[in-house]
Amino acid sequence: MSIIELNEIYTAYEGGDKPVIRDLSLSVKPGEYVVIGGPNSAGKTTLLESINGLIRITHGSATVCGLDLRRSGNEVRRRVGYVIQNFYFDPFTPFTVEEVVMMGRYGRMGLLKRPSRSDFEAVDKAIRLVGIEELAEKTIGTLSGGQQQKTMIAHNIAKEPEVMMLDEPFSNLDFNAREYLQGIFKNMAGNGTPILMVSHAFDGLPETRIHLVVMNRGRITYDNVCDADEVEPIIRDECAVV
Amino acid sequence: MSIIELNEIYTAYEGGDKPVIRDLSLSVKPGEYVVIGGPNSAGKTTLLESINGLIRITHGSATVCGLDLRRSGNEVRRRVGYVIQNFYFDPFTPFTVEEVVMMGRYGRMGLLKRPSRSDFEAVDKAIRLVGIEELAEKTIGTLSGGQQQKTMIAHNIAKEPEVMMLDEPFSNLDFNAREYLQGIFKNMAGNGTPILMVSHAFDGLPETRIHLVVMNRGRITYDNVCDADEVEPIIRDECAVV
Amino acid sequence: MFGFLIENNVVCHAVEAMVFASIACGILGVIISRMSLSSLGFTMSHAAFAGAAIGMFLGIGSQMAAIFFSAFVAALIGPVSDKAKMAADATLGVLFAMSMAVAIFLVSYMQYMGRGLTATNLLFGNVISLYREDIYALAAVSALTVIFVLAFFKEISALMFNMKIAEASGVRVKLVYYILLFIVAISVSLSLNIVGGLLIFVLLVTPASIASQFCFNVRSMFVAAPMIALSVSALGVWAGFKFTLPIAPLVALLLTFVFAISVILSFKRRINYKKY
Amino acid sequence: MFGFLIENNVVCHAVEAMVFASIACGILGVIISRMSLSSLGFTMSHAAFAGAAIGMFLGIGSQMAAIFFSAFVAALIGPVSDKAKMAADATLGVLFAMSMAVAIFLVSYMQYMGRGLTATNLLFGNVISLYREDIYALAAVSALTVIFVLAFFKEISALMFNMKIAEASGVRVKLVYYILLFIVAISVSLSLNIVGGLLIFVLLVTPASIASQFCFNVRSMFVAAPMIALSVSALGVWAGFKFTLPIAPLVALLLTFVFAISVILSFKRRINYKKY
Amino acid sequence: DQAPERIKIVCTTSVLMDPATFIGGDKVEAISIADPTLCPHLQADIIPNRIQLNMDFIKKADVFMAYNDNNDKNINMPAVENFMEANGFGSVEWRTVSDPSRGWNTPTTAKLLASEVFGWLVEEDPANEGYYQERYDEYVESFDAVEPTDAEREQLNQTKVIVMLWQREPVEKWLGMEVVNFFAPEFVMNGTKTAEKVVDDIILDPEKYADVEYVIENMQSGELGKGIEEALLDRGINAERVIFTNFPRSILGVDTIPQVLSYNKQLVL
Ligand SMILES: Nc1ncnc2c1ncn2[C@@H]1O[C@H](COP(=O)(O)OP(=O)(O)OP(=O)(O)O)[C@@H](O)[C@H]1O
Ligand SMILES: Nc1ncnc2c1ncn2[C@@H]1O[C@H](COP(=O)(O)OP(=O)(O)OP(=O)(O)O)[C@@H](O)[C@H]1O
Ligand SMILES: [Mg+2]
Ligand SMILES: [Mg+2]
Ligand SMILES: [Zn+2]
Repeated sequence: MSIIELNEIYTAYEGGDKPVIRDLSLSVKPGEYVVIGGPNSAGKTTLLESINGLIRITHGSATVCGLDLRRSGNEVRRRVGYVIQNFYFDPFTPFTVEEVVMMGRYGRMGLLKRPSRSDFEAVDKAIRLVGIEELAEKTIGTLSGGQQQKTMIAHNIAKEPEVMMLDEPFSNLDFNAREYLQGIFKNMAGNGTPILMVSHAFDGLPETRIHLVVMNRGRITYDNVCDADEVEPIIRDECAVV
Repeated sequence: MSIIELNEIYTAYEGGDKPVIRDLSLSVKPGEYVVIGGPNSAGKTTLLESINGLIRITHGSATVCGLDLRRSGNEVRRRVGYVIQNFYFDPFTPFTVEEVVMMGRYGRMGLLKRPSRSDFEAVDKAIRLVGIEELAEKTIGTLSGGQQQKTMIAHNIAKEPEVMMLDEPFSNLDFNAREYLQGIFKNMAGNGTPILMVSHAFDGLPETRIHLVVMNRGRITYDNVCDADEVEPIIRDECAVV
Repeated sequence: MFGFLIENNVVCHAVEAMVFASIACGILGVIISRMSLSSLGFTMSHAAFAGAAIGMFLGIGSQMAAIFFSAFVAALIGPVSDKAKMAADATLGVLFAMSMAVAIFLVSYMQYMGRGLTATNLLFGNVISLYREDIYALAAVSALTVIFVLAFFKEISALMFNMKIAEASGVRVKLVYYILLFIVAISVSLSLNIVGGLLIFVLLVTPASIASQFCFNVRSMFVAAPMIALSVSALGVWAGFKFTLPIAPLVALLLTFVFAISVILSFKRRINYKKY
Repeated sequence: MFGFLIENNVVCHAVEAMVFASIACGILGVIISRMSLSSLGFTMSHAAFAGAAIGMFLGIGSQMAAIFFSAFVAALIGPVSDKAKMAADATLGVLFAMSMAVAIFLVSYMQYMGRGLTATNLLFGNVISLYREDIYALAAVSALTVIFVLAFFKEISALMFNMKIAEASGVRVKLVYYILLFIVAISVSLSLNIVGGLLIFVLLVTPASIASQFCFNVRSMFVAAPMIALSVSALGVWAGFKFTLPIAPLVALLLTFVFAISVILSFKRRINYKKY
Repeated sequence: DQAPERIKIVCTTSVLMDPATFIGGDKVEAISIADPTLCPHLQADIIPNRIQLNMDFIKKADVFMAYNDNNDKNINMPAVENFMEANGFGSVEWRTVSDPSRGWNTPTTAKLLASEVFGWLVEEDPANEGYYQERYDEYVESFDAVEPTDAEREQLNQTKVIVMLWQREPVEKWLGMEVVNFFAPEFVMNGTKTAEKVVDDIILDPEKYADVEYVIENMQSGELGKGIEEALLDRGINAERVIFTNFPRSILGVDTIPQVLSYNKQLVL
């Protein structure tokens, strides 16, 4: 059974003049490692935000984690991790890395609940997994770009999501971090959590079968399984066509 | 003669507990293509911002474009292009791409001057060069991450800087844009404008001699000329040591 | 509360009022300053004013009308900001101007129709004219404020961090934001009623600004701001009675002074010239 | 200006005052709403009060003292925000509370010491009572405001876009920011003097908020906001005289009404359900 | 220290404080708590401080005097009552003037006010009636000193003015000036007397205003009359705008009601 099932969806921005996602269908199964490629402005970010309901779909139907997206958007967001593409934290943002990582779990904890032991454990584990132990007490605004990126990844790992969506998660990371985190995501997929990764850099892809989705102008132009080393050529090919 | 000349500089952040750049010296000559690599939090962004005076150096001396950085920080910033690493524009930012690109020239125009014909020409040229003609009238907040990145690059190209500093300029760009822009930067270097590029991805480096600077913990650990295909191995090597 | 310590009940009630107001406003102030809502106090005080004018105009109780209209304005802040895609600051500005217009219009109308002048006395309390019941009411407002902030601490801090990231993590951002603005506005307007305008305005902005000079973390601000508010206002009350100086402006000036000192001493701008 | 059209000089001056105030405030409003400075209007109005109180206390002219103290407060906004690393909104809150405290302190204390109070009423103007010279002064303030904004349009828009990017491009961010805040505050306080508080408060926030419902671009806002201010206030002045209603609250209510309508009609939230 | 306790009097405004202080002489001490000329926000924050600064005085006060106009009823009296009751100092018994709509800005009305205050003092302290009577007589006489002299009266009788409604009575009845027209805020008299309407009338019939010398404002009503003055000047009528006040201490050095009246009178001489 699919964990994400999009059926001819359309998505338009508030104030936008035409839909950005058009007539798009997609199905993702547990444990899949999905790479979403395509040129700039193809609609990749919009697709991810349509999947977790941050942007409302205007037509079509969508089921995520067994929930009807239109009705249970918030519940979906509690279960789906999402590392956003662009963020900026001013230097005086008054939150430490540890607090920010804990915030990943705030949605799923539910109202009026305080972090429990298991929450602290998940946070600790995520911080250790991503390797930012020595930053835990620092405030996020005083970190380097890559450190902030790692914090946001830890925030989503701590969430223990049923689906992990990543929008160019490696853009600020050094070699070591990139390769190391690719491994972690591969493991997550291996444990059944599908990964949806938007990226423009594919040199460090894990050696698994990859569900490759290529988008262009709001539509999917390629949707098939391939090997890691085929990803780049296929995308280049698809994008060259246009 | 060097266009950038740093002499045992130290840089500390306001409120920071220790200097982030320590005892760093660097010399960049006209036309050099400088790649600055190194692990996350090495101090790469801080180095760039020390060079254009966005952060004050606490010790040492620095000359950029023949100007004493400590005295003429603003004049230096008028002449040095700088594509920042992280930015976020909310969807309702009330400025069009064309306006944002024009803003690259605001500093050099000087107070009380309005954009002249040559300013408009430079803006047009930059927009065409980066290939965002059809976005010119759109507001920057409604663009995709890659389109925003291109706008910021055009903003700095329009500035016609004497030094171009780029902090992970390709992080949101697709293959085509990346390769195309690498070509543009190579040309700029060829025309005498030194390029200082901070990056973690080196697959598309131009086929010129590269002045490679590797940083770690606020110091330079490698500073030498090499070929494009040596960059990645050298950095991996340098970073593995630590 | 301090009855056993301070025999003079005027002084005693004033001290108690300051304690409760300092705690509640100090805590709310941290939220307010992070979310750029510093005009909240002012807007709510004028909403109450407008409500009272409406009440008098319609011949219903102006106290009740003031509370209703304040609640109405408080309830508008969130949805209007959201629908109009504006910063809450701008919404507060618009609502402030509206409230003031309603108040001035009705007041001048009634004044010249010979129907009473203003209702300011009904709206603004006074720390030295408090019944024991006022203190209980203020204690209740403070306690509810503290409880609200504690109960929704997760959600409030997520909003203070980053709305989009909070929403993506499954926090009901809009709902919490609306409730937050509503509760903050209501607490402010109830405290105004008891303690008076100036004290509330100053306790909402200045202690949090002082705390932000020394605290880098929101948790420490939530502790420091009320403590600063508390100690400075305790000093102010003592000095006010001791030297017969007006309490509210004295506390405000003391806080401003502490703010000035702390900006000068703040670590935030300190540059470390050490080389290691 | 409109003397040849409107014979009654009361009406004529009111119309002229509204024209100038609408243009200046409409334009400043765009800057103010983008920079979250909506509390500037009442901070400056209370700075004027505090100044007057200081003047009375020291026995010097309260009008001059009001202008000096306003200028002093205006000059503090930028540097304090910068040194304290606070949003200008929070600085305005602190300065507002301080001004109010100074005013109240001095007034209460003077009264206590048996010294009288002069008429602070006369610190604030009224559109229906203006001399030709007042109109010239207002025209001058408006013209200077417009000239200032035009002259520094580049720098102001760069600041409104993004401070860091502006600084990196070589704009003298701090200097321009300080000057901007100072000039905006001074224009506001000079106009307050002539036109009165409520009109200034509302003209500063509401037209810009209305414009932002329909304009996506800052240039169009700079045109639309004064035009909206102008047309609504012209209607307000006409209706005020026609039906003998107080002009300032009438204009404020009309603007609020137009704001409500435009939020409902705004394109900003409209979702396009077309499929192509 | 041997001196007998003075009677402590709390007045709402300086209007009552002046006669109370004068007539009471060294037998009384009086304070006032409100200011007539401030913006409402500040007023709402100032009164509490006034009360606080005079806390011990108010708490032990013997007499509370109020004019009982709208301002008193809505702001000043409740503020004092609240303070007393909340702190258990007892409830306030106000002495209020018999006709709050009667002004005090002519010697006649001011004397009526003085006689009421005198009555209250005697009621409170019958033992010293003689003393109060003496002081009262002296106070009343001080109004005679501000009455216009014959020469002044003759001049005033020939002076034409346009006046703010709230100052019409003293201008017409006391100073005997000729009121050509008067003006008032929007809601008064269905808006037929706004400055705008007066200017319309000036435009329609400038002759009628040919000899107007003064446009008289009332300080406590804010600025209303600038346009009228200008309309006259524009038509070559050399009028001057002057600002009358109603409250002692609203102008430096003008501390008593007689001084207020004298100040107003001097403005138009
Ligand atoms: N505003 C700040 N205040 C205090 N410390 C800071 C601030 N900004 C950065 N730092 C610290 O300076 C160090 C260097 O940061 P910098 O951003 O220069 O690294 P970087 O080499 O660019 O890393 P990355 O590859 O992750 O972008 C980091 O340890 C960071 O925590
Ligand atoms: N807030 C918005 N309002 C209107 N249009 C928007 C908005 N955000 C994005 N768009 C438009 O939607 C289209 C798709 O944007 P999206 O961010 O999904 O692209 P993307 O595939 O993620 O590109 P990139 O690789 O550059 O990140 C773009 O044309 C963009 O202009
Ligand atoms: Mg994207
Ligand atoms: Mg960096
Ligand atoms: Zn006020």
